[in-house]
This record gives sequence, structure tokens and C-alpha cells, in this order.
Amino acid sequence: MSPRAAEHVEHTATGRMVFDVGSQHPSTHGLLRLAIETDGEEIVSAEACLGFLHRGIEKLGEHRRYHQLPTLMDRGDYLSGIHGELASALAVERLRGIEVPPKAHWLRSLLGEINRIASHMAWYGTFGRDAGVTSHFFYSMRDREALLDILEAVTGQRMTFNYVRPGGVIADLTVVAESKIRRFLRTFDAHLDEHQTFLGGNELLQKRLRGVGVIDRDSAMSLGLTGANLRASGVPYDVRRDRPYAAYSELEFGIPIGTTGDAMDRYLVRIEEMRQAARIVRQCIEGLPEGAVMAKLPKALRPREGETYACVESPRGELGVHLVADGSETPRRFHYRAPSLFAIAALEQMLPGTLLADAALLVGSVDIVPGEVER
Amino acid sequence: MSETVSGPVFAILAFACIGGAIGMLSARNTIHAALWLSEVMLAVAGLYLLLSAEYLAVVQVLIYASAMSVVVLFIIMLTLREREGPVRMADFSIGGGILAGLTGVILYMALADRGDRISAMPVEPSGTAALGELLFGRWTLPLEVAALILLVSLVAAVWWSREVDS
Amino acid sequence: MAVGPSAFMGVAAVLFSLGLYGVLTRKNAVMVLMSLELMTVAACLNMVTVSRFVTPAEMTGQVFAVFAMAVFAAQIGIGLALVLAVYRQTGSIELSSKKAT
Amino acid sequence: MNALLSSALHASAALVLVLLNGVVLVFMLRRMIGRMHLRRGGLHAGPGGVIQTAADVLKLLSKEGTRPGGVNRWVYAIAPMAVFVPSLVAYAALPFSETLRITRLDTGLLFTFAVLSVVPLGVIAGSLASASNRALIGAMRVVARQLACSVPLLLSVLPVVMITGTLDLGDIVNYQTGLWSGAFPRWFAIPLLPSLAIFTTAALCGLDRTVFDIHGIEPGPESGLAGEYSAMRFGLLCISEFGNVFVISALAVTVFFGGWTLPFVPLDLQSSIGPVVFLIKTYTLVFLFLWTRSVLPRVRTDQLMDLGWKWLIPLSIVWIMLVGLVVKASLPGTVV
Amino acid sequence: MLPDVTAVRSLLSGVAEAEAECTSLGVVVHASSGDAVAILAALKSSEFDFAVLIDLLGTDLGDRVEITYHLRSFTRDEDIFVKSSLPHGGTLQSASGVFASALLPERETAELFGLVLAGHPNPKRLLTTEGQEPLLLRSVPIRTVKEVRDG
Amino acid sequence: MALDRSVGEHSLAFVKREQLFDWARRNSLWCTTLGTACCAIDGLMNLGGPRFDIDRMGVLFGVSPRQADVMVVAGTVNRKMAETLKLLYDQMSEPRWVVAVGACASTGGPFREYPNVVLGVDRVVPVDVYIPGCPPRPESVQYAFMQLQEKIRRQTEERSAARRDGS
Amino acid sequence: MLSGYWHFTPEVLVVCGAFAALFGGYLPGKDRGAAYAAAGAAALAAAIVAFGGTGGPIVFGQLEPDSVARYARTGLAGLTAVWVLWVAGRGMPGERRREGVALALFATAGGMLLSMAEDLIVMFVTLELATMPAYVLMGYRRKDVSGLKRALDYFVDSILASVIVLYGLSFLYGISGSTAFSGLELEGSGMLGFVAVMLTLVGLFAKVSAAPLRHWTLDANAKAAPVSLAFVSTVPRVAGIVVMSRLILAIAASAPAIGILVGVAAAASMIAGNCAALSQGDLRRLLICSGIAHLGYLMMALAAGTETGYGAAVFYAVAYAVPSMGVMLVVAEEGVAIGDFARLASRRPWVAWSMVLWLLSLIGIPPLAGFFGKLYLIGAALQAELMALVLLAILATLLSAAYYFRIVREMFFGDEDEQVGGAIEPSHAATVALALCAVATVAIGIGAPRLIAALGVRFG
Amino acid sequence: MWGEGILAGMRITVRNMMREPMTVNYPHVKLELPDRARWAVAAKYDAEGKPRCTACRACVRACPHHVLVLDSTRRKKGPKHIDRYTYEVGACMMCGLCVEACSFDAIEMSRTYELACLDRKELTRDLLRDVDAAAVEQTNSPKPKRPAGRKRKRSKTADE
Repeated sequence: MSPRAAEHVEHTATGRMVFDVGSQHPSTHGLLRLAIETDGEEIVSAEACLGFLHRGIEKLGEHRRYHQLPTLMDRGDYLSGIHGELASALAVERLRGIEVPPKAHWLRSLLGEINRIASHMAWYGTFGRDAGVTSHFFYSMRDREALLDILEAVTGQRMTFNYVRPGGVIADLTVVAESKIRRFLRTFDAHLDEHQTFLGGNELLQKRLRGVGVIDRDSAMSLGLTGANLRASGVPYDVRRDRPYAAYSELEFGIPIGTTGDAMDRYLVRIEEMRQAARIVRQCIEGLPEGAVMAKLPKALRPREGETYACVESPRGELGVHLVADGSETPRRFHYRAPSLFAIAALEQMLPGTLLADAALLVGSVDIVPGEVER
Repeated sequence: MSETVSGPVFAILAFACIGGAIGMLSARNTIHAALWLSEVMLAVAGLYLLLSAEYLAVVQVLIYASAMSVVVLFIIMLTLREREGPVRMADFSIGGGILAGLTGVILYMALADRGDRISAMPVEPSGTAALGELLFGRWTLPLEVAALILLVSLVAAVWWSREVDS
Repeated sequence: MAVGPSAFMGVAAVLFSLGLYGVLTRKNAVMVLMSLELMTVAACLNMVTVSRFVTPAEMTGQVFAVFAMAVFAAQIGIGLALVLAVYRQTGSIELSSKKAT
Repeated sequence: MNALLSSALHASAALVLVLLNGVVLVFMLRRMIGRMHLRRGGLHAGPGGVIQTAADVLKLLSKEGTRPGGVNRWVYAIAPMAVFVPSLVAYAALPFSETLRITRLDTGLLFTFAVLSVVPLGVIAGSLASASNRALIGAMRVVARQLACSVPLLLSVLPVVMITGTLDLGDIVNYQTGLWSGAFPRWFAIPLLPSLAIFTTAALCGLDRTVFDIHGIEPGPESGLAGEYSAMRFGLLCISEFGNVFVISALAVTVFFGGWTLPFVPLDLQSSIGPVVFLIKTYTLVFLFLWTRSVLPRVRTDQLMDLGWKWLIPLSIVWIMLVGLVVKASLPGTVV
Repeated sequence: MLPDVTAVRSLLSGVAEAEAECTSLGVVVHASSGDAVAILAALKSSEFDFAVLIDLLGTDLGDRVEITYHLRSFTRDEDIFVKSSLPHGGTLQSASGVFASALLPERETAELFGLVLAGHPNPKRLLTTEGQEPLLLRSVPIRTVKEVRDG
Repeated sequence: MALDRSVGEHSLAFVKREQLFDWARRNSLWCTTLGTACCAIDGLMNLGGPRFDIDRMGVLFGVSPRQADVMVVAGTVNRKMAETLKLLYDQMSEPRWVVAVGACASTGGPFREYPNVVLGVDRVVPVDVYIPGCPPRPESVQYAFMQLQEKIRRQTEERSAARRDGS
Repeated sequence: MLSGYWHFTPEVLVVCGAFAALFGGYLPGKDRGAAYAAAGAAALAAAIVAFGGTGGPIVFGQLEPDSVARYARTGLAGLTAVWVLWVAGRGMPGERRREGVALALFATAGGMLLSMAEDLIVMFVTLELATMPAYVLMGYRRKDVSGLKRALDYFVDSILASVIVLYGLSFLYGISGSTAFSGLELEGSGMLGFVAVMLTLVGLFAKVSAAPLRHWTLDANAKAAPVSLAFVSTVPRVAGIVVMSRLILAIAASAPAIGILVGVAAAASMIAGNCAALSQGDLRRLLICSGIAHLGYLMMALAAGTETGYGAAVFYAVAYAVPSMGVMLVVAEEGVAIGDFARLASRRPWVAWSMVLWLLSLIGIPPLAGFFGKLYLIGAALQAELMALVLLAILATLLSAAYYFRIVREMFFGDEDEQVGGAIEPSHAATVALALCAVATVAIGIGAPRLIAALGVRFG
Repeated sequence: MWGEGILAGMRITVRNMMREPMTVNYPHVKLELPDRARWAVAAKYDAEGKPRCTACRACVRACPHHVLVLDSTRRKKGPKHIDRYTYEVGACMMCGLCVEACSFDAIEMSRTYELACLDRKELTRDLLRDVDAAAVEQTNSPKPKRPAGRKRKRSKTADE
């Protein structure tokens, strides 16, 4: 519900209406405001108004010591904290040249994939709600709670973990957590099938999703889309496979791709990603090596002057950290590439020509987290 | 309905009718006018009930008070630009007023002259079922023609409301 | 207190006159259509009154009123479609050649 | 005077019934839907949370009513009434049992539809008055939906009228007493299954859903008018929406499921438990409606219009013709 | 991962004055601010097929702002960085004509570093409200501990 | 529609009726949710989810501000958002309460050094309950709602006590 | 009762033709084929009417397919057939013809029923069916802004007329307690009867665009497409005239004073129509004005209030409509300005000579339809000793010759330079349509004595 | 067949309806927190009830956004005197960096998450006030433990 003052009843020569979806609308997943101009029900133009969550993560990063960076990254893309932490840790490790013990690598992959499923589940539930199927939100929350339990047992927090650090991870898996993971894996595939039957199998929803919000291969690349949004358009690019980090070079997983790039494809790609992520979790839990989880590091990290870019595949796409070090305890420039920012640009291109009723669904289908968009 | 028409009820309904019509004409906003109109329609439905025309009363509500009013309001909504604008009078409305007033006076005179030729409330009339039998029996022909009229209006409405391909 | 037919017909006459006034003086097409509805209702009321008082058994007036309602509903429907078509082209719903009568 | 008093009593009884009905039923449905969502629903207000809805209503009563700036004052104030009153009046013709009903109308069926059809008027008026784009689009959707759904809704009950030859709801119920070949209840739901299907589909499309989406009262275009109102005016809108669901379900029960009657039960017993049977049937149907809705995604308005105009209306017309032929063939002496 | 530096050099020699080198970041092309967009276009259409602008960021170097364009080729899986520097308050030529993905990051960078955006379809401020002083990533001091505490 | 105000100030029934209304208010807290960041996910979304199910207490989320009793601010509020926040608060009708969920909404939290971030929602609107945590557990938020109920109950008692003393 | 149903065969055929036109496009084949089918149906209907004969009252006495109805229905079906044939050849300007043809056929069906109507309810309903499609045809070009606006005006005024008629009918019914024409009983109804008749007639006059409410027809119709106008100003109007005549005849039995009312309207129509026509440069306006004048002649006979006048009026309605249709169709082909007809004789001699034929018929030159028509009208008026009206009619006819001859002069002796109209694409269907019109003009003239006898006109 | 998916969905809802709700009835039943759960920071005490803090300020330095403030007075001899050790629970993000930085195991991430308060003042807490930083010698220095006879006020915990 946006405030009345921001809502104008504008009458232009063509009789168009200007709408604000957001800045506080449940379907915008936080704070994204779309100024939508409509002609009747049809959207003529859409402009994203950002800045409602601009809180200076990049600026604050210049005043944080290197091992404090993960706390900021956690709160950037708050739905997938592990990936943010991992990207910053990778960048620092690359700058400083730190060897990470193999077990840490595997734990990073393990937790990362669990977090990926949790994040997708959050998307899945809200997407169902955008579509108007209220029950689905609760069913996906049921699985998300199981995942959050695992994450809490391992890291101590439900969302902002501060678990992955430069040099490794802070703690090993506990016995409780491991049994929880195994219990989760036993039921997850069946649950996912149930979700897919419930939401994706619904003919009315299929009718609404197919052919809506199409982004073809070329414009997807031109718009800089990454992750599931890109793969739905038929580009099989995945950082985990093409630039392996953590333990992904030793893991087997498939990369689902779509064909048409419509909302249905984006939906299906994410579902399949969850399945593959569960597969990775299974491999990780089976193949977890023994050993330390943290490299020996000095108390204060002072990388040499230099610059680096490290990226991971977050649930929303390529999450990269661009770090410029000047030799002091804090970075000179800390920048991170937010995949959602590019998804918003895609949204601006996708919306015109569709109906207002589809706007919420399309916003849901590209999976945006404003926290990372505005940094 | 009872044999005699209840005076106070009639007075209220008549007042509602006429007041609503005046309200509609004096409204400076089309939305208000439309709402007044539907009020008049409801009041007239009440008068129909007084006249033992139960079926007509229901149809009056169904067609005039709701469906037509909804469509009218819908049109007002679609022609948004004039939404809040006051209803503009024609440049010179005295002539219209005089003509309408004259009509009213003549009608009044006529009614006063001969209106009560038929004043006794007759026996209880037949009910809705009888009306149905009449409609589908004796008056089938106009019924069929009315169906054609509805078809024509459908064709016409579709013809005008479809986008013109340029 | 008995109410005779002339009372009902009087109400109808007032409605009719008011509707006529509206048709003659308003420039807004929707207002004109609404005034026409008012006149229609007046005519229907007249018929129902007569039906009740003159031909209670045959109910001819009620039949007539049913047809009048159907026909005028169709007419108003056409009229609104036309108003909309005109509005789309010109952006105005005022009657162009409305002269004071 | 006596008549006036009794009608006033009837009306106030109806009001109490509607409110109580709403309060209890909404709570039951909230719990039920909660269970469907793997959760519990209201627990803490009163024993087991029974008076949760009562608390909601009381709270709405005690809220300060605000009027947004820039609205059309009178229309804004009247609109909730214009939505509420018809849905209250719609109870008038419903036969809760052989004897228990507010008024007996020759045209009861048509009357109920007529009264329900006034509701969109208030919705539009309110949204036009509240001068918000969002409410406006919402109202346009509501109206489009109503236009698309109320016609097939009306058409779908016509076969019943053709067979029974009456519009009186009580007579329609009476027609359905007894059994067919000793085994099946004489409910129209069995022979007129297509009618029931059309009725159900149209009702599902046409009914507003916002009240029951406890977690989905979205202040978006979907909720239309409701987003602009506060306090008891909003409460009236909610009660009215709930009432519409109840009335439509009650109508379905009356027309298709034999109303207050129960097969295999002696007649004298039936008359005494009539209202209970009626309410149970209706609540079951309300629950079925909600259950179906909880699975269905929001359908786009144009798709809904397509469904209404291109499928339901032609289908119901074809079905009416079929039924007409059968009726004409089997009952040559009857009116139809 | 890393494209051939010599090949990049030979490609760019035909386009503009630019220097390519291999650093800790990867292959970096240093260009003057005027040539950056032309170089991006050349890289996009070259055989390297740098079809995606992955990222765009500004870095404050004290006396000037360095703009880094990060390009990627999916076909060859190679990255390249193009850097150009501008004075404070300088004009940033928009690359949105070449890469649509530059639309939003450019607005953000221009706002946060106080640059003027040229050639952009919608060069409004992105993050802060019009009418407020823009927050510049380079110069605005963050609150001190005391401010925060008493604030 | 404020029925409680139309009842006579000094009537005997007044206190009882007011208590009844306050009971209703306590048990029917409809919230307009201003979820901006992480707290909206854990503190609100999960709280509304099946496991924590705030609906048990009669708390509804996602209500339009015009009908809401409580504004739940979950997440960082910056200067741009503060304008919206103020407007939304102004749209709410009395009686109304504000709950600040999480460190950011309470004090600015981890981002309070950045000048664009508002140092707590109470700089913009009066806050009734603060919930520390980054993000707080769903239970913490529910605990906060219980505190809020307690506060409402106390307010009534204080008011009626004051009236008793005065009369 | 059931035995009379075969009388509806022509109407059913016409409605079937309308459906064929409407949905023919969905069948294999083309839009054009559907239109032809429709035209065929209309013509067939005409033929069946011609051979069908007459009968007594049918359908509870609500309809009476007497000889007048037979003549009028034949005329209506024939006129529609001509129009549809022409449209099949030339199309509707700027729009597809499917809906147009279908609507015209619906109107024809309505008109044919209307000309049989013997009951107020049937009359009202069929009158609406006959006139409603006219609104659509008037605003048929959806891109033509001014045309649409005129259509809206026309619509509003026409509905107003309908409502007034309806209100009047409700009084007529109220006074006589019956809706059958035969049951209309105004004896001793006083002021109420006068108001009832007044309202009904004023509304009906407006519907057929006679004085005093005729000005709106002129304004509203002047911008419509000539092809729409060709239909609107003939078929629904003829039907309206027929039923108006019937009603006047029925009322006149118990309220002879009605003659004065009609007479005044007739005189006003003649004067207004002719005077307005004199100065018109736009052929549409000219023909509309002259149409009002012709209506005046016709009502002159009605003012007599006799069976003879009634027959003469009905005869003239068709006799006037046929040439009028021909002229309008040529206008639709050539152009609306009088200058567009320059040297038509050298370009399209056959068309020009047909035009001459029609214009002469409109003036009333023997042995064409118009001559006999006017003859009978005047005869009927003389019978009732309405000398003033007759004199006025003769003067008006002389006056009308002036503006009709302007067209003839332009066709034969017009300025070469003004020839702007390009070559018209030849179309067989259109040619046949025009030829049919021309033949009918002559044929009605030749067959006039027999027809008029069948219509029940008796002199002497 | 069209509609199968909808029917399957209805079946799933009913199946879930038959399942036991997963709701934890919070004020009456509480979820067990895992061992590693990190909530509000709390001071730790040794067996004798003395705080283990040594006022080394490692935690203050480690905190990314300065929620911990430790004012201490250095005395000529003996451990430092902690005048005030405040903790802004309202701003803490519970990352655990301070606990990791503490080499004396003097603070911990407690497991109280019921932190809501009605007053802004309660968002700032005293972890310790007017106590001596006692235990340095015990754990770190080879020096013998001093007798515990000095003036010591009662230490305050957050919960009081």
C-alpha cells in the first residue's frame, strides 16, 4: 500500500492512469516500487523506483575489517546469507592468497545448497501467494522451517549466519545437524513433488504463466541476467560449473535450462534447481572429508594492494564481490554485484504490454531481493 | 398486497421517486446523478409492489436499479476525464424548462380531468405464474421480437466497442 | 386511505416531465441517457397502474411494461456503447448539436 | 400495526442471525482453513479462540473511522451501506425451514438474485468516491466479474424453474422431497448436474474472496474497495462479502440440494430439524467453496470474462434448450 | 578465464588509444573516458564475443573516479575489465546503448560519485529522493561512534 | 464509528464497556506490515507461517493501513522510506500502535553509521514496542505482541483508575 | 391460431438471411457470399409475399396480413433486396458489410411485422426492431468522428421519440382498456384522450421524421454515409408510415378531431420540407428535405381519416420510397455534392437516364409511380374536402420541380470543369440493383390502378 | 485431462488438513534452541560469581558497529576497574564476533531471545558496572591470585 500522496490520479491526453505498485506491496518482496502507467488494464510503461532500502553496505564495507565483511554481506541478500558471505570470503582469500582446508570447502557447498533451497522456498511460497494460492505459502514454509532448523543448528542463526569467513568456516557440522539433514533429505523429494503438483500442476496457473513475460536469449544476455532467470532463457551458464569454487568441481549436478524464457520457464528452472541442490546436499553429506574447518590466519588481515573479483552462484544469480585493497586493514573499495539489480532492469522491459494483473506475478517470477539491489 | 394501497407507504415512495429525480437533475456530478437514478428505480420498484406487480418490481431492481446503473457507472468510470467535472447545463435551459413544465401542466390537467374515471381498486389480480402464462402464451410474438431486439443491441454494442483496426 | 390510479399516474407524470427536462437541458450524453431512463420508468409505471386498475385479470399493462423494459434496456445498452465509441474518438461525452429547445 | 411489528421483528431477527452466523462461521472456517494450512488458527481469545471473530468485530466497532482526503463524502459514506443492505435483504426469501423464513415471495428466486445484483452498485460507487486509482481498477474488475458471472448464475437455475414451474423457493424445496426409485433423494443436483456445475463455476468466479484470505488481505487492486475503508465501514464490507457467500451457498442448497429436507427421514421430524439441516448443508457448501478457492490461483479478469461469456453462457443456453425439450416431451400438459 | 592479452591489444589498436595489461584482477584495458563506450562496442562485436556487461562500478581514487566495466563472454568463458577514469563531477558517457544491463548501475554510479550522466534514456537519481542532498560514496563521512550513540 | 466514545463519559456502563472494547482490541491486532528487509522474512513471514502461526493470537498481517491497529516496521528505514512510513502512519486510524522489529527499526542497527539510515523508527513515529535482534526470532516478535497486549491492558486500567480518582 | 403461422414465412426468411449474413463469414466461403445469400433471402421473401396472399387477423388478432400489409411487405422486402444487392456489389464505405447487412435485414423483418401490426404492444416492439438498426447504420463508420457524434444525437432524439410514443400508448391503453387497434375507444375521454393522441402522434411523427420534430433528422442524417441513408430513409420509414396510418385510421373512428392535428402537421411538413430543400447544395440534405415534403403530401391523405386516404398513403409510401432509394444509391456512388453529378450523362448515360426517371417520379410526372401516388393522395384529400391542403400540395409540387431539375441540369449541362468524380468501378450487382429500382418505378406506375384497387381505395 | 491438476491440489489440501498442525504453541511450549544459538550478549561469571572480564577491550574492537562500550580506570596496582560496560542490545546484530575475540571467555552469546521492551532506554544494557576486572591473573598470568577482599559492589546482570 503506497501512501495516497504518492498516488496521483493523472489524466493525460490518452486517458492513461499512473499506478504505484509498492513501495510497500506484499508482492514486491520488500521494497520495490514500480511506477506503472496503464491504459485500462494494459501496462504501457514501468519504471522501478529504488532507494527505499539504500543503507550503504558498500560504503560501510570500506570501514569494516576484512573478517567483518560477512556480517554486511549477510544482510545484503538476506535470503541467501551463506552465498554473500562466501563471495566476500572468496574475494579476501584470493587477495590474500589463503589456502582453505578441504573440509571447509565441502561445508561451504553443503550449507550453500541448503541455503539455496531455503531461499527458493521463500520465493516459492510468496510466488504462490502472488498467484493467489494462499495455501501454498504455508506448505513451502513447512519445508523452509526444516531448512532453517538445520542452518540454525550449524551456524547459530536462522538467517544472518556469519558462518563463512575468510579462511574457512567457523564451525563444523554437529551430529544433530547431520541427522536433521538426513531426515530432511529423506522427505524432501516427495515434498517437492507435492508442491509441484499443487502449484505447477494447476492448469489455471499454467494458463497464467505460459507465454507471459518472455525474455529471449539475446535480451537476457544484453540485460546482464544471471542465474535462474538467464537459464530460463536458454543460456546454460552457471558459476558453480563454469568457475567452480568451494567443492563444486568435485560434485555432480545438472543445470536446468528453459526454452522460451517465459514466467513458466523461470518457475520450472527454479523447481529443478531445488532438486539438484538436494542432490548436491546428499553428495556433500556423504563425501564430507575430515580435517580442520579453518585455516590458520593472523588476527588482522592486511592484504597487499590489489584488486580482485570473486563470484558465486547465489539463488538469484551471479553474486560477485569486487574488492580493492590498499594495504590497510579495511578495503579501499568494496563493491558487490547484485543479480537482482539486473533482474529489475529486465522487469522494466518485460512489463510493458502485459496486463496489470500479471505485474505481481512477473515481479514474483524474477525473484528480487531489494536488500541486495540497493545495497 | 392488500386490497387497498397504504397511503403513507405510497406517500413515502412517491416522495422518494420525485425527490430522487430532482436530486438526479440537480446533481452537479454524474456519479451522484447515477446513484440518485438508482434510488428512483428502487422507489419505483416499491410502487410496483404497491400495485401488486411483484414480478415487475423484481425485474425493475434486477435490470434498472442494478444492471443498468452498474453499466452507467461503468461508463462514467471509463470516461474518466469527466469524472469529477460538474454536469454542464445547456446554454439556454429556460426553453426546455418551459416545455417540460408545460408537459407536466397538461398532464396534470388531463389527469385531473379524466384520471379518476377508474378509481376503485379491483380485486386481487393474478400472480406471477399468470403473467408467465400470458407472456409465453398470448404475447409470444412480441417476446420473440424483443429477443431479436436484444440480439440487435448485442451486435450493435459489439460493433461499436470493438477496437477499430487502423 | 385509498390511493387511486391518478396518484400513481401523477407520480409518473412528474417523473416524465422531469426526465423530459433533463433530456432537453443536459449536454452530457450519460445524463441524457439517464433522463431517458427516467421517462421510460414513468411510462412503465403508467402502464402498471392501468394494468392494476383497469385490466387486473389480463395484466396487459404488465406485459407491456415487461416489453418496454426489455426494449429500453437494449436501447440504453446501445446508447452507452455509442457514447463510449464517441468518447474514444473525441475524448468528450457531450452531445454536439444540443440546442436549447 | 401488527404486520409492521412482525416485519420489524423478522428483520431484526434476520440481522441477528446474519451477524451471529457470520461471527461463528467465520471462526469455524478460520480454524478449518488453518488446519488446511498445517496450523491451528485462533486459539487465544476465549476458550479455544471461539470468540476471536467477535473480538474482531468489537474492535472494528471501537476504531476511529477515518475518511481519506479527496473523497466524495456522501458517496463514500453511503457505499458500504449500499453493499451491506442488499446482502442483508437477500436473506429475506431464503427458506430456513417449512415455516421459518422472513417472507414468502412468489418470486423468491428472482428476488434473491435481484437483491444480490445491487451489491456491485455500492462497490462501484464507493470506489469512484474514494478517488484512488487502485480502488478504481479493483472496482472495474469486480464489475467485469459480476457482469460475466451473474448472467450464467441466473441462467443455471432456469432449468429448475422450468421443471418446477415456480419461482418460490419454498415450492422448489417441496418439489424435492421424497426419493427417486426409493434410493436417490429427489434433489435437482442429480438430474441437473450440468446446471449445478455451471452454478458452482459462476459462483466461484463471482464471489469475492478477500474475507477468507486471512493472510492475503492485500491492499492491492485485488481487494478493490476494501483497501480504502476503515473501522466499521470496512466491517460492513466484510460482513457483506461473507453474507454473499452464505446466500449463494444457501441458494445452491435450496435449489439443488433439497433445502431443509432430508431424505430417509420421517416428515414430522424433518420439519422440526429443518433449520439445522439447512444450516449444515449450507455450511458444508460454504466450506466446499472455500476449499476449492484455496487451491485456485487468482484468475485474470479477461480470462474470467472469457470463461463467463464464451463458455458458461452458451453452455447454459444449450442446456436450457435441452431441458426444455425434455420437459416439453415428458410433461405435455404443463405450463412450460 | 583470461583472454589473450596480445589479441586484445591488436583488436583495440584499431579502435582507440588503449592499453591492455594482465593484473591481479584479470585482463584490464585502460582507456580514456571518451573512448570507453567505443571500446566496449568493439569488444562486444569482436571474435571474443563479450556479449554481457556483468558489472559496472566506480572507485574513488582520491583525485578522480575510476569506472570499471566488467565484460564477460559466455561462449569463450573469458572476462575482461575496461577501466576509464573521470574527474570528480565529470561526465559519464552512457554505455546503455551497447549493453542494456548498464542502465541501472550507471545511474547508481553517477549518483553515488556525483557524476553527470550523458546519453542515458532516464538519467534521474536512483537511490535517494530528489530534493535531498545526494549521498556521495566518495566524500560523505559515515557517522562516528559518538554520533551514533547520541544520535 | 467510534462507539466507545458515543457512550456517556460518566455512565456506569462506561468502564465495563471500555474494558470490553479493550479486550477486543487486545485480541484482534491487525497489522499493516512495513517489512523492508531481513526482519520481514524471519520476523514476519516465518511468524505468519505454519510453525509459529501468529494467527493464534488474532494477529493478522498485511492489512491495509486504514484498517490496521498496529504498524509493524521490520527492517531498515532510510530517509526515503521514512517519508512513506510517516504517510502510512498518518493513514492509520486511532487507536494505533507501532512495533519496531529488529535492530535496524529500533536503533538503526548495523547500518546506523550510514547517514542515510534513520536511527530507529521512533525518530519518525512513536514506537510502542522495540524488538532487538538481527533478525529477531519469530518467537521474539510474538513475545513483543504479548508485551503490547499487556501494555494495552495496563493503559485501560490506568485510564479507568484516573477516572475513578477524578470523579 | 396455429393456422396463421405460415404468414410469417417471409419474416422468418429475412431473419434467416440476417443470420446468414452475420455468421456466414464463419462458414467456408466469403463475406460477400453471405451478403448475396441474404439478398437472395430478402428477394425470395418478397416473392412469397407477392404470391402468398392475404388473410384475416392472426395471433390473437395482434397482426392482420391484409392487402395493405401485403403491399407494404412486398415493398419493404423489395427495397431491402435492392439495397442489399447494391451493398453486395459496392460494400459499406470503409467498413465491412457483414453487420450492416444483417442489421438492415433485422430492421426489414421488424418493418414487415410492423406493417401488419394491429396491437399497441406488437406495434411498439416491432417499431423498435425496425428503427434500432438505423442508429447503427447511421454511425456505421467507427472512425468517422463527426458521423459518430451525429449518430449519438440521432440516437438520443430517436429514443426520446420512442419514449414519448410509449407514454402516449400507455394513456391510449389506459383509456380504452385494451391494446388492440380495434379496441381503441377514445369516445368521451376528454383532455386525457387528447394528451394520449398528441403524445403518440408527436412521437410517431418524429419517428418518421415529419413536422414538428423533423429538424433533428436533418441535422443528424446530413453527415451519415449515403448508403446508410438510402436504407434508413426508406425501409424503416415506410414501415413507420404504414403503421402510423393504421393507427390514425383506428383512432379516427372514435376521435375525428385527429384529422386537424394530422392536417396541420402535413401542411407544416410540406412547407418546411420544400423551403429547406430549395437552398441545399448537399444532395443528402436535399433528399432528406424533400422526403419531409413528401411525408407532408402523404399525411394530407391521412388527414382525411378515411379508408381511401389510408390506402393512398400506403401506396404513396412505397411509390415514393422506390425512386428515393434509387437516387440515394446513385448519390452513394457518385458523391454528395451537386457538382459531383456534372456531365453524368456523358459518363454513365444509363444511370443518368434512370436518375431522370426517378426525379420525374418524385415530382409526379405521368405515367410514373409518383404521379399516381400524388393523384390518389389529392383525390383522397378532395374527397374529405381538404381544399387548402390540396392547393398547398400542388404549389409545393411545382416548387419541388425547381430543385429536382437542378440535378437534371447538372447531369446533362453541367460544367465540365467541375467533374471531379473518378471512374466508378463497374459492379454487376449494383447495376442490377439500380435497374430493379428503375423498373419498379415504372412498374408501380403502370400497375397503379390495379394496386390501388387492391388497397381498398375507392373514389366516387 | 484438464482439471486434473486442480483436483490433485484439492486432494493435497485435504491430506494436509488431516495431518497434525506443525504449530508450536509458543507461550506455552517453547522450541529448543540449538547449542550454537546466538542471542543477546551476556557477561560470564566464574564459580564464585565474579565476572571474568579483564577489560582488555578486544570485544569492543571486534564489534563491527560499536555496540559495546567499556570504560575502565587503570589503577596503579591490581586489575583495571570497570566503570561501565554497556551493551546496546537494540543495535546488536548478534554476529558473535565479540565472543570470538574474547580470549578470556568472559562474555557469551546467551540464549534469551525474549528481548522486546516497551521503553527505548531498555535497549541499552549494563553488562557490568563498577566492578573490578578480576580474573586476568587467574587465567592468564602466572602471578598468584589476589585475595578477594577488595571493595566490590554487587555485579549486575542484564536480567535484573
